[in-house]
Amino acid sequence: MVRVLDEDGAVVGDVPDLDEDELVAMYRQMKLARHFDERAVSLNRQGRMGTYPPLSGQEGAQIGSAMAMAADDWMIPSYREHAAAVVRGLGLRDTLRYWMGDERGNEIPDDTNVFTVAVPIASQIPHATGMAWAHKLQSGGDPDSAFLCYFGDGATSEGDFHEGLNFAGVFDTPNVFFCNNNQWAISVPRERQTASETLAQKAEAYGFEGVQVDGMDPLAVYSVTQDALAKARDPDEGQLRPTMIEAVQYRFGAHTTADDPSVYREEEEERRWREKDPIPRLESFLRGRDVLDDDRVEAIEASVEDEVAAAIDDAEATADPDPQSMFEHVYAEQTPELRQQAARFAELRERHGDDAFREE
Amino acid sequence: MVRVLDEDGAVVGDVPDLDEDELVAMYRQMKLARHFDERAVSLNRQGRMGTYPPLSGQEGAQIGSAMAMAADDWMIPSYREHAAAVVRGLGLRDTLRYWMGDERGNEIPDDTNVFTVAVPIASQIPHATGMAWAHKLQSGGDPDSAFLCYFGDGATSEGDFHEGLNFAGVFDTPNVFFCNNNQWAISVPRERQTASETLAQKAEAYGFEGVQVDGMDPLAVYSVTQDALAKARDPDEGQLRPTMIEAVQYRFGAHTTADDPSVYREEEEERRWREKDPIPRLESFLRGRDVLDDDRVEAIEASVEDEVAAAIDDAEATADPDPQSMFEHVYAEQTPELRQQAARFAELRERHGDDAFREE
Amino acid sequence: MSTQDRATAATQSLTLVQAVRDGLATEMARDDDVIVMGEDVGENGGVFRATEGLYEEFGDDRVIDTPLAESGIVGTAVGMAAMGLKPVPEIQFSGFMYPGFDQIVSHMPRLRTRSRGRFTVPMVLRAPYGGGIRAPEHHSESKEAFYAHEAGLKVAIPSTPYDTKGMLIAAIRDPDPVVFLEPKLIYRAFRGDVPEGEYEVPLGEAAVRREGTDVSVFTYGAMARPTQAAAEELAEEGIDAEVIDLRSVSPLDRETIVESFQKTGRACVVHEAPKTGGLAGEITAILQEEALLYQEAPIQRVTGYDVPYPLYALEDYYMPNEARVADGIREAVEF
Amino acid sequence: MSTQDRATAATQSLTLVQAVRDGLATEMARDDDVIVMGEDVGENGGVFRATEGLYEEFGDDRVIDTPLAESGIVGTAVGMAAMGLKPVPEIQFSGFMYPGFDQIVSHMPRLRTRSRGRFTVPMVLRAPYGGGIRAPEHHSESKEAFYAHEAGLKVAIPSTPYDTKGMLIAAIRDPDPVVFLEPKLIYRAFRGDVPEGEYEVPLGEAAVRREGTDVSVFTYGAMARPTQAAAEELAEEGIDAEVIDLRSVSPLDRETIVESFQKTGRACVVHEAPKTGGLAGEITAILQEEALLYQEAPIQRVTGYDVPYPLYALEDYYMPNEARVADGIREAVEF
Ligand SMILES: Cc1ncc(C[n+]2csc(CCOP(=O)(O)OP(=O)(O)O)c2C)c(N)n1
Ligand SMILES: Cc1ncc(C[n+]2csc(CCOP(=O)(O)OP(=O)(O)O)c2C)c(N)n1
Ligand SMILES: [Mg+2]
Ligand SMILES: [Mg+2]
Repeated sequence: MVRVLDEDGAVVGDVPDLDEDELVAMYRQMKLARHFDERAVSLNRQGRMGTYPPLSGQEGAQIGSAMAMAADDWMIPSYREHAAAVVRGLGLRDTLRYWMGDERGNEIPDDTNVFTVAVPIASQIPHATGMAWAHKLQSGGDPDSAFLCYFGDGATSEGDFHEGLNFAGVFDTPNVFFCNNNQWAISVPRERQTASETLAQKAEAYGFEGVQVDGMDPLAVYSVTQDALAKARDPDEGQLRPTMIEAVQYRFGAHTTADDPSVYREEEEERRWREKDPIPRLESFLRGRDVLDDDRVEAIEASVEDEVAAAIDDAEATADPDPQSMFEHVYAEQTPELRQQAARFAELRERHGDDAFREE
Repeated sequence: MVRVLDEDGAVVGDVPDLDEDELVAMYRQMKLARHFDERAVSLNRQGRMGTYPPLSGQEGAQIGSAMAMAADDWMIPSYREHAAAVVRGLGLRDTLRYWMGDERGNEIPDDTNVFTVAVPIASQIPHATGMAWAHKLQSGGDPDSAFLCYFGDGATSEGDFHEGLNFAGVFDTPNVFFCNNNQWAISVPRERQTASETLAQKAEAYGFEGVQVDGMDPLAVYSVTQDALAKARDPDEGQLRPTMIEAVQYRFGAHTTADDPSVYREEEEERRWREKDPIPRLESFLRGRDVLDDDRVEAIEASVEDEVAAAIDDAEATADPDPQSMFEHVYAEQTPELRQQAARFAELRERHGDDAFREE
Repeated sequence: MSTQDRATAATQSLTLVQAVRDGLATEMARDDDVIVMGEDVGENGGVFRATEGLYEEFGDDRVIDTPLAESGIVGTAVGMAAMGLKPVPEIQFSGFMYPGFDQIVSHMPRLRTRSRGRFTVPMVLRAPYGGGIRAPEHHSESKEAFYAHEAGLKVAIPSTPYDTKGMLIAAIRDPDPVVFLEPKLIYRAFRGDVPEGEYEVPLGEAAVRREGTDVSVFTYGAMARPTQAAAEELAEEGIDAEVIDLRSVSPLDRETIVESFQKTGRACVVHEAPKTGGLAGEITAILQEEALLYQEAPIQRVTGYDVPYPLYALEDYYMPNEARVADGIREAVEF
Repeated sequence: MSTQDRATAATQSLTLVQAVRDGLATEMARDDDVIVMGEDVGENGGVFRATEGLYEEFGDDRVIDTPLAESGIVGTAVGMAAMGLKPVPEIQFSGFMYPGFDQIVSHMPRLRTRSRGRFTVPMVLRAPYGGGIRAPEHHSESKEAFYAHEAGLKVAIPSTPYDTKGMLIAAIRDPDPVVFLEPKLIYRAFRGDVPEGEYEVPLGEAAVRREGTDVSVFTYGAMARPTQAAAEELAEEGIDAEVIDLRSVSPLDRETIVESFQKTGRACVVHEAPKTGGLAGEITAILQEEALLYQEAPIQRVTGYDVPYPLYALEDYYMPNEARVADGIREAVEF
């Protein structure tokens, strides 16, 4: 398992080539993600947001990998990569709106190379392969971009994982398959998900490389991901482009706000993994290098709080989506039947008033 | 790759413990399969049977593996294992009837541990896992039977292959996953099916053993399968029960009678593989041991011809299935709607006569 | 259980999801061949707690957490059923049945036919289904029409705790595969009396929830509640609606459906599934085939729209509600 | 192509499957973004030869043999389409679409909605479908109703070589995903005039194949032929049937359907798909919703039976044939 920092933030591997600003940015992104996550969970508790999948504990893997991506690379997320999405340019407000049940939160800006959230487990993996494959074909076999796809440990059991990775091997697509092995698929532990010793070794079935990395070590994740992305874009003679990365980590919280992990796992386990928390780990490293001190940390914390508060205000200030929008974007052009349904719906709202619906 | 006989039938590995009668039976079964296959293809050519999937070239893998099974073991076939089915006690007549479009050909006798033909590729693999798992549960964790499932090289690309093998690893089911790698999935060569070097290595993704065997060497197949079945029933401490066997072989003929391999592969390739033909190979070995001579071979050929001819007569003499049988075995008990449909259908036949249907 | 027994049996007051659990526990206690399997059904007791405590009660050989793979779940269950077990796999949400769709339509319902009765599939595929609980995308599907179109499957959708337990027991005992869809909007919406111990509510029989003479309203699942409410509301206006809870969407109880329509001559079908290709069309076709001469007005379809189910900010606009159902009934009556 | 052009364009006499090939070749030559992919579509030219010669003409970057994995085929095609290509994946037989069903219903039709138009899926999923060719189990499926029930998909089923090419071109140019089902029973049953070069037959428009005044007969795909034959046969008996080939089963051409019925007041719907939950029910519902006052007789459904499609010894009994269609039409007329 590749590691750069040990649990105390001491260097035990090759530190990647990141300058101070970048290292601080990495730290700040992790702090932002953690704080965002805590606030999002509490919004749910307060009934201000629907079901939300927390990411605390997984910041190292998300931020480390997302920062390793080049501007033209693409990210294909599952549903938990809010932190990675921020790095790629997606606003926190949009993430909030999405989990507030508003499709517009998923309206990714044209210049942002992020794909939509995928809820059916592993179903985004063939998409990622297809996107990378399209790009390879469009570039005449000489791709400039790599396509990084996130999924969980549980996802490796699905047929779509298998088919997506197998296509990637056969068509040698510029993909990085990034498995956030957070030890649990809801209540099912990693050991009951598959009998293979590591998840990374599953790559052998597809003829390409699998790498296991400490997912709570953002520097190690950065390095491993950067190498995999570089290989995807421009492999050495005889190398296949794709890589599967298994980032070993832990979700500190519940699977989603609808889940109660105390039913199926021991607090002791959580405590053990909290010792690997990526944030204090990078913080120690940066303090050791005199890149961070109390003042800077406090300033970062304050700015992070402001940023999240502003995003929440913004999301909550956004008007509800127009009910008629339900009939839009079904087809490029509405079918006659759909036009009729939309018109009847408009009449119905007219007749009863929107409150008749919202009361339910 | 495990091998017992080389291409000339000379011994290059450990000959399994089979007595003369068993060895001759193995030889005869292969001759029977080859002859049956040739006759079946010609029945199709003559319009006396529908699409049929030939097996010539694959006798070694089928007979070798099926003979390794114990009486209580189960066989879960794809659609090409007519030869293995014969070893397990299924009549040639039934196989013919099935490919003549008669469901009754699939009515496997109660005392025959063979599952029905599976047409959707790889879909039988989860069934095999489930059957083995059920038996393990029913036996209180101490199974007496092993469950051998056949599938092709192409099948390894399907999600069901992945899910079925992964469940087998997790629940440690008494399965042998037997891949008849005949180099082609219709027109797609093995190398384009997956980038992994061997198919056997795919087992690593599921935490259990994968073995590659010369599938045109019936003795090697017998040995490897016997070991795998024994392990499935009664593994050593720390061993997982399942095994994936990749039997490397070649289909000499077309994918089915509807296929024309000359469109997509070179005759030269076929010629090369014909040198590995399992039948002369075993024959040389047996002649070398003085178990076979010209007389015995001729006698076997004659008896095989008689047996196949009788099965064809029998199949063709069987009356067509009753059209009303279409409505039977849909449910244990017909629903009212189905009863009504069946009654209307009977009226319709009455009114128009069956010829009005058969003419179409 | 005879009527006699039922009258004397102790009853509990359960929610619909508790009735699921009670039905499972009852059959598991009675029949060792019944096993429960699926994602998070074990220690976690299911994400809706439908299997709560079963793991502790029956052990991990009979209440089995599986890997995250729906085709694997259904496919292995088919194999288990062929070997004589009675698996009751849970798919976590009906929107995740699709990865297992090939096993659901190509094998579950066809093994009996294919083997001419040698191998059968006495399994029940359970899934919470339908909208209205502010869930994420794909968690609100209502695609029972897919399964009703597949011969060899039965499809049951209860709407009360009593029916839930009784139909689930009937489904488990049924020698054929049943898709059992549980309206999660009403998993905990109310309680109902549920007898302790075993009883069956037979599959294929609709229930008349309200007798009426002016119009027949056919519905099932979570829509039964707003439909009954609308009928009561309309009764005050002098419209006497008969409300029929289909309970089984395959096979449909054609007899009850047609009889009611013969009485009223008017009908409205209510479901949350999308309109085009939904079961309202099938029911309409049956009515006009069997009882056109009784028909006095177009049959109204009050259904979900032909759009992907919206994220939850708009779901209340998508789901048929009391106002829409009342409008539909009125249109049928006032034509 | 304008009417003018069409009048002067050279025509070829092609079978339906040749028209598929011609449609693909025409669009591939015009638009580099169009790519063909699937099992055996390359050197082998497809198991029905629908892609014959395309590999040689357009190379292996545009005519791609894939691994044997339907979810992988559809799923990667969705990803390719999101990146701006126009993939035309083939599923070898429609009975093998089910392993890819999750991608077909959860992603192909929903990416536009989900992304509010940022990502779209301009792909065409082709598959030979239907029975009648003495094929093995699962090779004769007719489950278009599954796809017609899924909002965001269009479903096209041609019945003539001319329509096949024109509709396929329209489908490829359509900005939305189209499921294109090709009735393989008539892949080579007859030839028809097909213009060279490009032309579109718009999706969503039915074709009146025979005008008539007594009864409207709605059908599509391979059933168009026995239906037309039955209509001609009945004409001799004095029954003047209007035959409407729907061509597009989603969206349905409601206008043409309803107009015809308003004229005749009687209808018969013919499809080979199983009856319960098939599209005949939907069409019946539309007719009585929109034109009940014109209705003079129950709408007849002449369809496949609610059984798993039988192996070929009995398939001719399963498939609606001229005699059954004629009976259905007569019943509609004589009521
Ligand atoms: C096809 C499918 N099946 C089931 C679910 C329900 N579900 C949502 S998340 C989840 C567990 C996922 O575990 P993992 O892949 O490890 O990702 P994690 O949530 O741990 O990040 C399940 C079963 C789903 N979303 N999609
Ligand atoms: C799910 C599915 N997809 C496609 C097909 C069509 N098909 C039948 S056999 C075959 C090739 C199978 O190749 P392989 O697994 O190597 O087995 P072989 O036929 O060579 O024994 C294909 C694509 C099918 N039967 N099922
Ligand atoms: Mg996980
Ligand atoms: Mg093969």
